[in-house]
Amino acid sequence: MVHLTRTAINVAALTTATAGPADGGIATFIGLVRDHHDGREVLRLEYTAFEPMAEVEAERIVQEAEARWPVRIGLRHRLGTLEIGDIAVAVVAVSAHRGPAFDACRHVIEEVKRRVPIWKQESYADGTVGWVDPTAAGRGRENADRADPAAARGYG
Amino acid sequence: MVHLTRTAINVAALTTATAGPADGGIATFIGLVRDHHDGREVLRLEYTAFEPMAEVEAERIVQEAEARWPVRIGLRHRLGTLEIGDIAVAVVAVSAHRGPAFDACRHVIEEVKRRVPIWKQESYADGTVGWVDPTAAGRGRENADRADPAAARGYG
Amino acid sequence: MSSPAGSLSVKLLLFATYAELVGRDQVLLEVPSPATVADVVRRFRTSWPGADRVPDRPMAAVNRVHARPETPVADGDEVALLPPLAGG
Amino acid sequence: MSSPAGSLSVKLLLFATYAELVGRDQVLLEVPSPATVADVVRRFRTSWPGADRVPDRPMAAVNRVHARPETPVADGDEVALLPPLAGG
Repeated sequence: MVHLTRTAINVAALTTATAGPADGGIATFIGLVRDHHDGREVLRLEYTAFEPMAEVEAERIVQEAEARWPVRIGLRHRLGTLEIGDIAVAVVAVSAHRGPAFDACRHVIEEVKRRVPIWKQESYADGTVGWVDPTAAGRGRENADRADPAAARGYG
Repeated sequence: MVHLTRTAINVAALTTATAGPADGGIATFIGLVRDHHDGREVLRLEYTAFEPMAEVEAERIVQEAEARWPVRIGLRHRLGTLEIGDIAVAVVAVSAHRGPAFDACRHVIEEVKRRVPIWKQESYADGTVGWVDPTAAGRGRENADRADPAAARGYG
Repeated sequence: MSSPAGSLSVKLLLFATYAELVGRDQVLLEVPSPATVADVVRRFRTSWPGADRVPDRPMAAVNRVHARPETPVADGDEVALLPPLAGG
Repeated sequence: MSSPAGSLSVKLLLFATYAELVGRDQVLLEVPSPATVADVVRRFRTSWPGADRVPDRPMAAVNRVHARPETPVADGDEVALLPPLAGG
């Protein structure tokens, strides 16, 4: 696994591995495990993936961003059991200038959420568990464009 | 000094100090000392500031961002002599969601560049030194809105 | 993989909620040829207990590439039905 | 700080290139009252060797707040002339 990992994500190491002396700007996004979701108290969660496809799709996203902007991308998504405050995902975009770094970083995390086959099961304080559906009612705005990755990429 | 520092910027410590268990997204911008500028090889550089105003203006920018978005902001700008690859500035924006974190992070670094009275003197490989003018010809696009911070804030 | 004349065989992969609905993470299906992703989904939903609770147009991938309902499926293809993604 | 009747006194702070142009980082100026930032700049540019190379409308701050050429200046104010900023 390259972009997927079952061990803690080290953002500093990922940044160092991605940046070079010609780079002036680094935009980073870090996704953390929150202690709440839709009003329920979350204790921990479990990420699972369709691993071979997730790895390939993540690499496609990285290569597309590096072709579209003058950037280099570092991407890691954690799998397995995570506790509150753990890093679930990290995207590092390095460039000579800040504009492309920001644009590419944001694009990559949006595409990861939309296209990489990963699922999240939350364990709640009341002892129940639940699969997270970001497209469900009430969560449509932030995740509206998760719908139909095949259409957006022109498959079919 | 709070937002200004003469010692190395520790992004991980700044992030930890800014984020809490309700935060799901962290957007970070890190500005590094590049080894080139306008085609010239840079060896090192020196940041100076109108320190009391720079500190106050940085805090204004942080408070404006925290009032405009549901975020908390961490901001550090280094002063003194920096070598290639050193971190010159770091902005951390933490939020429950990624959208406001990205928006606020980008806004803060743009405002820092536009409003905080800091100057940069580069030392070149040919032995000369030069004050950097981001508004000079050929660099207008990336820095066009550095002009007139008083007008943008409604002073006068 | 050989199939009866006029039909094709696909391996259907199931994840997360979809796997829980039918109690397994893969099934083998025979469908009349030619077939699309939609044909495979229809066959699955009507032939496995619990599978009717899978949406009739789920997100899907063929051989690890995102696909649409009208994407053609060939004999031996791996078809994955993907519940709403929740990475990141 | 007391000034002659009809005039006011300001402390002008200079940084980076502007400090180098005149060889010092602050000067005291007397200007007729009432006065604006533009009046202070004009007086500075015509009364100090090298100061004519400072732009006639430089970025400026009054008492550590960004100001415009027409911003009024009071007796005892601290006026800073800011070369193009290069932080970040």
